[in-house]
This record gives sequence, structure tokens and C-alpha cells, in this order.
Amino acid sequence: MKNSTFLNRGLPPLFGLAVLLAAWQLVAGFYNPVVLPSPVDVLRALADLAVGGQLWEQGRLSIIRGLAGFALAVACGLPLGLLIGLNPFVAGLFRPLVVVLQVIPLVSWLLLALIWIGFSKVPVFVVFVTTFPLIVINTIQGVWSVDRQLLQMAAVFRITKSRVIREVYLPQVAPYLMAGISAAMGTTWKAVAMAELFSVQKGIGAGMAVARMNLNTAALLAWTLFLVCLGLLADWLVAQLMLGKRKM
Amino acid sequence: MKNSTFLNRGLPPLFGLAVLLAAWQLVAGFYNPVVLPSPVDVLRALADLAVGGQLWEQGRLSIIRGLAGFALAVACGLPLGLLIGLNPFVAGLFRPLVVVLQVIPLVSWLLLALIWIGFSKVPVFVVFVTTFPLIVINTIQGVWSVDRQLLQMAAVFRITKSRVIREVYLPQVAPYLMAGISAAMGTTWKAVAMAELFSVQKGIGAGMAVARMNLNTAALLAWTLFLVCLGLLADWLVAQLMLGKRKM
Amino acid sequence: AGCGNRGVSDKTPSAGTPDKIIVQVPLAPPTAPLFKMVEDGLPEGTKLELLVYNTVDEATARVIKGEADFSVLPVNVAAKLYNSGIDISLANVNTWGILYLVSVDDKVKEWQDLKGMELYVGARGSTPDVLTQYLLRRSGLKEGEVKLTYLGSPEIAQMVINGLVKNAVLPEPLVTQVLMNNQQARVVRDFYTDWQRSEGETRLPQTGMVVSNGFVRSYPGAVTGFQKAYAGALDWTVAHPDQAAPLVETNLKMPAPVFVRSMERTRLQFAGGSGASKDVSAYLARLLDFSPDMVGGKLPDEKFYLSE
Amino acid sequence: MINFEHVYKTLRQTRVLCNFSFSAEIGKILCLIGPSGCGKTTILQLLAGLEQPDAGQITGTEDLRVSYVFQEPRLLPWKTVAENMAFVLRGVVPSAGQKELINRYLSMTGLYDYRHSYPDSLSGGMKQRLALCRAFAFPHDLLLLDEPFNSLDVPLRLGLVRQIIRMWQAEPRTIVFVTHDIMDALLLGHRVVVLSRAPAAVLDAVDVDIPLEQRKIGRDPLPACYARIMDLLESE
Amino acid sequence: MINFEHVYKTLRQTRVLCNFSFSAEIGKILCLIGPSGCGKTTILQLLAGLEQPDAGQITGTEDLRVSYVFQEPRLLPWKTVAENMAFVLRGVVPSAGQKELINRYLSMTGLYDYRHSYPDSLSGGMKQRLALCRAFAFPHDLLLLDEPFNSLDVPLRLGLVRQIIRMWQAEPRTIVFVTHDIMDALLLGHRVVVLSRAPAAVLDAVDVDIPLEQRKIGRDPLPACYARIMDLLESE
Ligand SMILES: Nc1ncnc2c1ncn2[C@@H]1O[C@H](COP(=O)(O)OP(=O)(O)OP(=O)(O)O)[C@@H](O)[C@H]1O
Ligand SMILES: Nc1ncnc2c1ncn2[C@@H]1O[C@H](COP(=O)(O)OP(=O)(O)OP(=O)(O)O)[C@@H](O)[C@H]1O
Ligand SMILES: [Mg+2]
Ligand SMILES: [Mg+2]
Repeated sequence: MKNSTFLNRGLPPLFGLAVLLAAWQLVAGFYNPVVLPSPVDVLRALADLAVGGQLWEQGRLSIIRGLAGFALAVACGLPLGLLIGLNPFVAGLFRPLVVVLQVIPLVSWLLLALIWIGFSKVPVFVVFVTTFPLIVINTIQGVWSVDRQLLQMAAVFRITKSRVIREVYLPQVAPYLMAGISAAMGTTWKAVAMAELFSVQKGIGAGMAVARMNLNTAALLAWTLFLVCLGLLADWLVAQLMLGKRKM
Repeated sequence: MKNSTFLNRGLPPLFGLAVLLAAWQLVAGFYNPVVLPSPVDVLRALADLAVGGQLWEQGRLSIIRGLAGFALAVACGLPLGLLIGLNPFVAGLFRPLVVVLQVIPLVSWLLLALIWIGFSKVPVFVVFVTTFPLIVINTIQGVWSVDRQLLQMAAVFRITKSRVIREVYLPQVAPYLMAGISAAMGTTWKAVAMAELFSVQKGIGAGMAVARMNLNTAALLAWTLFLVCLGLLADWLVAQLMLGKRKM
Repeated sequence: AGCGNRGVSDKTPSAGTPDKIIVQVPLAPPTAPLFKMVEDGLPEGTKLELLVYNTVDEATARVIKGEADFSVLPVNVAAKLYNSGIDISLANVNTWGILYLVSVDDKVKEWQDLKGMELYVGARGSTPDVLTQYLLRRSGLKEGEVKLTYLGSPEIAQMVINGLVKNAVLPEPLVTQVLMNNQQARVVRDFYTDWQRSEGETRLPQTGMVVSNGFVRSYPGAVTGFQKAYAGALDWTVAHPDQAAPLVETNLKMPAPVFVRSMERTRLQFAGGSGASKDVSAYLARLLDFSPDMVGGKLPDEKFYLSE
Repeated sequence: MINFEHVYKTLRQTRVLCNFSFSAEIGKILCLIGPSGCGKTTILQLLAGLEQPDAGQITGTEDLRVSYVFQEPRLLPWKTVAENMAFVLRGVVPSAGQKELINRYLSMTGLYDYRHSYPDSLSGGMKQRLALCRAFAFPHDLLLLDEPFNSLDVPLRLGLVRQIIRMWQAEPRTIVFVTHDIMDALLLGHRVVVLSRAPAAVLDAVDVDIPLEQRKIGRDPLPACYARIMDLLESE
Repeated sequence: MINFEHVYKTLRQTRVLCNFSFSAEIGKILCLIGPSGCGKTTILQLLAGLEQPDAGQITGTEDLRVSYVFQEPRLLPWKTVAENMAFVLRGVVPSAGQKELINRYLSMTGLYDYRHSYPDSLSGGMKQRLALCRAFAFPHDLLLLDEPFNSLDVPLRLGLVRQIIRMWQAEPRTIVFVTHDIMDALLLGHRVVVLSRAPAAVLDAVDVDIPLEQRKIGRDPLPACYARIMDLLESE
């Protein structure tokens, strides 16, 4: 317990970031800013985006899409993971499907997804498709690691299947699920940007596409920085959630 | 145990795939082949690629790159995950770094990676960057879930730190690691194709890029099918590994 | 073909005017006149909606779905779509050659000088790639004598700027970006002139605009009006790049000076579908020789070209 | 009667039961005593239906509601003491009286003050007591007790023995009670079955012929029974 | 002497030790008896250095090599019986004699045939025996036993008591032995400390004044001591 509260004090993470920034500033000196702008350039570009209102306007869209896809992935992945873990028949049917979802790259989906799902929803779909397997796989492993002694106990006292799942399986799956959620939450922001880059008019990814075409590397990195902040924020939130769970 | 051997009998997965294919064939009838070619078209395209020797020639490159990135991710992610899980100071320093790696999309890396790492290694790097966080996060969660009673026991009997890590932590981290490996293995193929698509002359992704340029959706899906096969094969191998572990 | 057009295009009254026209455009020079058109408005108060796309996949998806009335596309992509049975025709060609061979190496003056060197080209199998290979071959170089390396065009430009790449084939406005950021970089060859040198008088059509035939049938009048307005705006843009620049800057985030200077090397000229058919079919025929997949396996027939 | 008829059971490679027959009378308390590792827990698992015999038959356990104190406490670490009890009672005991019932049993074993604690902040004996409360509170026809008094101090243990006797007298239900403490067996059991080393066989069954409430350490016929059982165990 | 001087210890909200003082003589066997949940395990954890006192001092445990039979077996499920023993012996006992040492202890407790089994295929008592073997085999100055005979049958238990006496006579090392079985305490302890309910205080210390090897159930002064301890426990 001690460890984890320490971990979440602001200091060490900030220190890590500071080291990163210093290294970047140093290296940037050697390159043309079109290739690698300095952190200062990037911050200026970020400020420009923020002042222009773009950051918020586009960022909001991406965040909503990201969270929607992520929420969908958790909402579907958890029950499917439980089912696969519990039932060998379902496993046979759906495991390949999970792998298929996981392996197919964005470009292969693109045409189909654009036509089926519609443009604005492609990023949601892409986030779903990238994070869903993480949730499912971790849930499966969690189910497999459940203490058999407790299951026997529940069986003797004739606890109903649905209560066993909620009250015996889920609490034991929780740490696995948390790992899955933590990993998925990080991936979400990358996936949403990537999908927007390929398919959409608005959102962080679209902003990045424009910056890339115009060789505006500072703006590209400003968007990236925004993503990183999103990622760190999300990670912090998930860590809080985990601590909450662990305290119990 | 019973469950899992059942799960790995060939029948149910094949059945799942058959359902998928049938659905596909049915749906393909309604679409222009540019959007969705039928499975037969795709198989024909796959056969063409196989006969032309491309499948193997390009596929081999991608497989090697994928495995290299994946192996690197496991080799670095496991120790880092252990360290972060065990040591709050290291956690403060490296956790943000892991998030940063995880969140930055491919386009943002591209230039830097090209310059620093060189063309042919970009896919390895991309695979590393996408799978590494999965391994790290699962390892951390595994370390956090270690039984404190066993740690006390090891402390009383004065087991050295390195042996405690190898003989007490690792076996308990194993199921978490397995979930991470399973998830990472799937993602590998997607990541390698995606990276090749952007940056490389050869490999599955390069083949997909050409197919995409030519609106040759059948060829694009043939490559995708190849990836799916790779994914299923890898998943099967990982499942075998897990079973081995579980039998113990 | 397609899966049902969007409401606007399908309204039956054949002589009416549409409420709005949807045009999808790339992040590139031929888009500039359209901003002018948005500003000026279309005759009869029809609204003009622009969709800027990032990737060709996105554009083709919209064309297939019938979600755009007009789409600015590479000419060969238009042919591919047509040959795959999508109900469209080529309304006009507006961009003629925006590709250049750029080098930071003083010794490179001719294609032959590239022998034994590495040349960076945007996406494999794209028109820049095929045209480069074609011109290399026309200069007497054999396959493999120049090592072609493929990469995204923006990345190539960045690497040329940083001196990490010596020779590259780039489109405008990236050429201008490179020239402005790296003093050593020079334009060595112009694809347009080299094309004409080996093909005689035919021009090099690169980007055109396709229109959905559903739209044409419903609103023939609006198509003509749109074509006219576009031709006018295009001429205005060519004549007044400095006045067009602010529009491009606000809408595409492209720095004004870059746009103005890139217009020196961007051949914008309006040619109606049938008017361009000779150039287009000659061009497509060459591509077909080279790689049948690039045009959809055959030359498109007469109906591909929208008659005026 | 609950009957084991020629039951065979192998766990992994270990033959635990081999042509094993024995019976327990309905409504009586049966004690099982035997060397560690002889198969007592396995017999309880078979009675509870958690394991199936490889061969042979077990009759008389169909439709019985079973309550079980496992050899380990088997508590849910994410539920408090009271919640662990409520876990098995929900849907079985009317929710009106449930809380009162829980509190009664917790008070009886001295856990009332800990009702909002989680199991990992209980001592070994407290966990064991909670497992006992859970099994007592759950309505049952057959009660299986696997060394239920482990980690309990003597007064607590004697108190619980008395409690079980009172509960049984109020409503005589079948109890199968595994223990290594011969005195506990003699205080509680109508019949004490002594088992041999694995594979378990019935060495002998000692019937204790005086009523439960009259038994006291040292009073006849307990010392004689004690000696007999001790002999049997030591003969092994 | 090992001394607890005015030790305070609170676990979560529970005050377990409150101004607790007591001492254990070096080279002697000390038994702790007390109500379940009074703080016996906590005292052993403090002795082992696994917990630190909130206030007060513990002296005399510095530099002691401690061996500990926990209240739970605490085995590594991914190691076989023999590997579980080798786990604590590696680097401590010369590897030449290690295997022989392991086998000797396993034979002593009847686990030799199971040396290649994993803990989850052992019965409760067999796990407990393995934990005992592990602690005995590990070279130690201080041996902590937390209810080590749980789940063991009487003959096995008496055998182990004799074995401990023999080991102690061969090399008299300090042993602190927590139990609920008064007879075990009297057979093994030079001194039996009886603790009160939590927060634990020393109610009384009973010295058993005859040599270990002469003790027998029923022989003086054991019955008197037994009665005294029973009284103390029941007074609580
Ligand atoms: N980890 C813990 N967190 C909070 N409280 C604890 C913890 N461990 C023990 N306690 C409390 O401390 C008190 C003493 O516990 P301890 O385990 O020392 O008892 P004990 O004497 O060993 O009992 P038993 O004979 O039942 O094993 C108990 O009231 C228990 O509730
Ligand atoms: N899950 C298992 N897998 C394999 N063998 C097992 C398993 N459980 C028990 N055994 C074996 O079965 C035999 C009987 O075990 P059981 O647990 O029934 O003994 P017990 O009489 O309850 O012993 P104790 O008094 O020590 O608890 C033992 O030899 C043990 O090794
Ligand atoms: Mg048992
Ligand atoms: Mg204790």
C-alpha cells in the first residue's frame, strides 16, 4: 500500500517527464525544425492550437470517440471474456473471431468500415477493434485463474450461476481486467488518432493529417503532446481506480 | 482442465470460421467487389500471390520483423514491468514513458524512427512500441497481485532478492504475463503490416499498399487473410503454452 | 453499383436545382478554386459543401456510397472506379503535371545522372511511382539501375529538407516547401515537359473531378452551372494566386507564401470531360501498358467522359 | 441411511478409496477419525457431490441440502464478515430475519464486533469461526465438518461442542464430523468410525451409548472408548 | 534473553498489543497459549521481524536465524514437495548433503513417497507436515511454531513431539511454540505463558519443572499444570 501511494505522488512522474523533455531539447538542436522541432516550438504550436480553439474543438470530438469505443469494448469484452473463459463451446466459436478482429489492420477495414459504419463512426469502431481483444483476453485469463476452492464453496451452498459470476468470478477477474483496461485506455488515444487520420474531417487525427501534409512538424507534435497528456491523464485515472480496488 | 483440452480440439474454432465465411459469402453478393469481394475472389487472389512466390517472400520478412519486435518487447517489458511493480521510484520514472510509447501514433514516430532507426527496422520498432506496454502493464498488475504470505515466507528464510523474483514473483506473474503475451502476439501482425504500409519496400504491408493503390480489394483481403492465418496460428501456439503452464 | 445514392442526388424533378452540392477535395492545389466558389456562392443560391479528405480510401468510399456529388481524384483512380462499375463520369480535368524531380546533388541534371543512386518516391504503385519508372525507362535506364525507395511524400520532403535524402520525386506544394527550406535543393526535371518530350503533344492529366451520374441525370443544369463556375474560379486562382492564398491558408492551414510560390509550378487548367478525353486516354493507355491494375484492367469507354 | 457401496476414487495417481463401503445413519452424528492423508476429506467431498466416485455407488445423498465447513476457511476476501454470511443466505433465508440470524451466530462465536472487517484482518481462528457460522446458518439436511475446531482455544471449542449438541437436539440432522481430536469425537459423535491409512478402510466403528448431553470428559464410557480408538490409530 | 518491552502494535484499527512485555529464555522452549484472536500470531510475526512494533522495543532477536512454521502452510504451489524444501535450503546447506537431508525429514513425516507431488495434491495435514519439514531442515537459532500440529492425527503428533524433543536435546535452540492444545504445550514447553484476550497480556506463566524426556500424559506435575492453565483460560 505504501508503495502505491508513493507512486501516485506527483513528483517522480514529473521527474521522468523532465528528463524526457531535456533530452528532446538537446537532440532537437541537431535537426532542422521541420524534422524535429524543439519542445519550445511545440509548446508554441500547442498554444496556437489552444488559442485558436481548435485544440478543444477537435480534441473533444476525439475524446468522445475514444471513450465511446473504449466503453463499448469493455461493455462487450467483459461478458464475452467471461463466456469464453467459462464455456468451451463459446470459446471455440468466438476466440478466432477475437483474433481476427485483433489482427486485421486498419487499412483492410477501411473501405468496408467506411461504407458500413459511416465516416464519423470509423474511429469509434477502430478503437473498439483495438481495445476489445485486450479486455477479452485479460478477462479469459482472469476466469482461468479463479480459485477452484471458492467455486466449490459456492457450489455447495447452491449459489446461482449469475451470482457466482458477479460475486465470485468478477472480483477475482478484476485485477486482470484492470490490466486490460489500463492497456486499452492507453491504446485508445493512438487508435482514435490513427483512424481519424485515415478517415475523418475532424478530430485530433484530422488535425495531424493537415499538419503532416503541410510539413508543420511542430503542429504534428503539438497534437501528439495533446495525445500524450490525454494518455497520462487516463493512466492516472485508471491507476486511481486500481488503488481503490486494491485498498479493498 | 477438461474445458481447455476441449477448447483446443479443432472442431469448434473451425466451425466459428465456417460461420464467418458463410456470412461473408452471403454479404459479398450485395456489394461491388471493390468494396467487398467474395471469399472465392479472395482465395483466388491468395492463390495468385502464393503461386507468384510473393506470399512467402514478403510474408517471411514480415514474420521475422514481427517476431523480432515482439521478442524485444517481451525481453524488455518483463524486467521493466517487474521493476515498476517492485520499486515505486522506478515506477515514477518509467510509467509515464510507457504511456508515452503507447499513446504516440505511428505518424508522429515516423520521421524520427526513419532517421534514427532506418527503414527496414521501423516495423520492428513499431511492433515493439505497440506490444511493449501490454507486457509491462500486465507484468505490473501481476507483481501487485503477488501473495504477500509467500513473500513473508521467503523473507523469513532469507531467500535472495533475485531468487525471490525468479521463484516467487515470476510464477505468480505468469498468468498475467500470458494474457499480455496473448494480446501482444495478436497485435504484432497488425502493427507490422501497418508500419510496412507506411515505410517499407517489402513485406506484407507493402503488398497491401500496392493492392490498396490499385483498389484491388481482393488482393488486399488476401493479404489480410494471410495475416489472420498468422494470427490464428500464433494464438494457437500461445494457447498451447498457456495450457502447458496451467497443467503444472 | 454503389448502394443507393444520398437523397439530394435522387430527387426526381429533372430540371430542378439541388439544395446543395457536395464536393470532396484533397489537401492540394486544385482545391483552391473551390474555396473561392464557396465564398462567391453558386448561382441560384445552391449551397456548396466541401469535404476535405485525407486519404484516397476515404474519397473512394464516399464515391461508392454516392455521398458526394463531385469528387476531385487522381485521373487513374477515377478510371479504376469507373471500370469497377461505379456509376460516375469524368467531369473535368484540372491539374496537369505537378510532379518534379528534386535533388540536392549538383551533379544530377538528367535522369541518366541518377544511375546507381537512390531515388525516393511516394507510395509504391501510385502515379508518381509509375510515371517515374516510365520516364526512367524512356531515358534508357534499365530496371534496377536506379534504386527506388518508397515512403510517404511528406516524409520524403522532410528528409530532403534535412539533407537525409538526395534525390526525390515530389508533387507540389511539397516541392515549394523543400525549395524554401533547403537552399541546396533544386528542381531538376519537370514531369510535364518530359512527358511531352516523349509522348508528343498530349498533355499529362493528373487530377480530375468525377461526378455521380445520378446527380447528372437529376440536375443536368446544375452540373453545367457548376462546371462553368469552377472553370471561372480556376482561372481566377491562376491569375490571382496572392488573393487565393489567404483562403487556402485559413481552410487548409497551408502557409500563404508556400501556396503562392507553388502556383508557379502548378499547372491548373480547366478541361471538360470530353475535351480532355484525348489526353486522358493516351495517359491511361500508357499506364495500362505499364501496370493494368492501375486503371482497372482496361481503358474506360466513351461514356466515362462527361459530354458538355 | 447414507451409503457408500464399493466406492473407488483415484485423485491424479493416488488411489484414495478402493472398494470402500460405509454408512451413516440419517439424523445422527457420525465422526470420522483416521491418519492424516487417509482420505477423510475426499469422503466429505464425495458426500457433498463435489467429486464423483470412479466406481461404486453413493446413495441417500440425493436432494439433501448440504452445509460444509471445509478444511480451509474458504471465505470471500472481498466481502466483510457479515457479507460472507449473507452470501450464502441470500435467497434462502427470508431477508427480514437474515440480519438478525447473522448477528446471532456471530455473537455466539465472538465475531460480532468484527462483522464489518474483511477476512484478511482476521486471525486464523477467527476465520475458522466465520466458516463455522456460515455453515450453521445455512439451512441444511446434512452438515459436513472437516476439522472445524482447528485454531480454536479450548473453552471456545467446548462451547461450540455444546452449541452443536443444542442445535442438534432442537432439530436432529445428519452430521458427518472429521476430526483428529478423539475427545471431540467422543463428545459429539453417536458413532465414531476409525479409518486406516490410504486407501482408507473402516478399521472399526465405536458407538458411544450415552446421550450427548450427559457426556463429560472422564465420565464413562468415554475413557474406554478413548483407549480403544487410540489403540486402533496406533496400530496403523 | 529475548525481550518484549512495552510493545504496542495496532493492525488496521485493531489494537493487538498494548504495553506488552514478556521474555523468552535463549535455548529454551516457550509455549504461548491464549484465546483465539488474542495476538499470538502477531507476537511471532514481531519475533520474526516481519512486523515492527509501533512503540516499545524487542531485543535479543538481532542476528538470529529464524525458522518459522506459519499458521498456514505457505507452500509454493509451483514446486514439488522436495523442491519446496530445496527452495529454503539452497545456498544455506551444502548441496552435497541437501538431498539426503530433505529425504530424511520427508521420511520422518511420512511424505517421502510424495516428494515429487505438487502441494495441491496433498491433504491438509500433509501440507502442514511439509511446512514442518521445511522449518526443521532450515538451519536456525530461533524456531517459531504457529499451531504446527493442526490437521495431524494423534500418533503422528506425538511422534513429532518426541522428534522435536530429540532435536532440541541434540542442539538446544530457542523455540517459541503457539498452540491451543494444552497437552502439547505441557509435553514440549519449559515454560507455558498464558495470554489474555486482545489486547494480549500475560495472565500467568507456568513452569514445567521436569525434564522433557520424562514427561508423559498423566504423570505429575502435568495434570496440575493442565488444570491451572485450563482455569486461566476459562477465567477469560
Ligand atoms: N492483517 C491484519 N489486519 C488487521 N487486523 C489484524 C490483522 N491480523 C490480525 N489482526 C487482528 O489482530 C488480532 C490478533 O490476531 P492474531 O492473528 O495475532 O491472533 P492469534 O492469537 O494468532 O489468533 P488465532 O489463535 O485465532 O490464530 C485479531 O483480533 C485480528 O483481528
Ligand atoms: N487434488 C488432489 N490431487 C491428487 N491427490 C490428492 C488430491 N487431494 C488429495 N489427494 C490425495 O488423496 C489422499 C487423501 O487426501 P485427503 O485430503 O482426503 O486426506 P485427509 O484424510 O483429509 O487428510 P488430512 O487429515 O491430512 O486432511 C492423500 O494421499 C492426498 O495426497
Ligand atoms: Mg483433510
Ligand atoms: Mg494465529
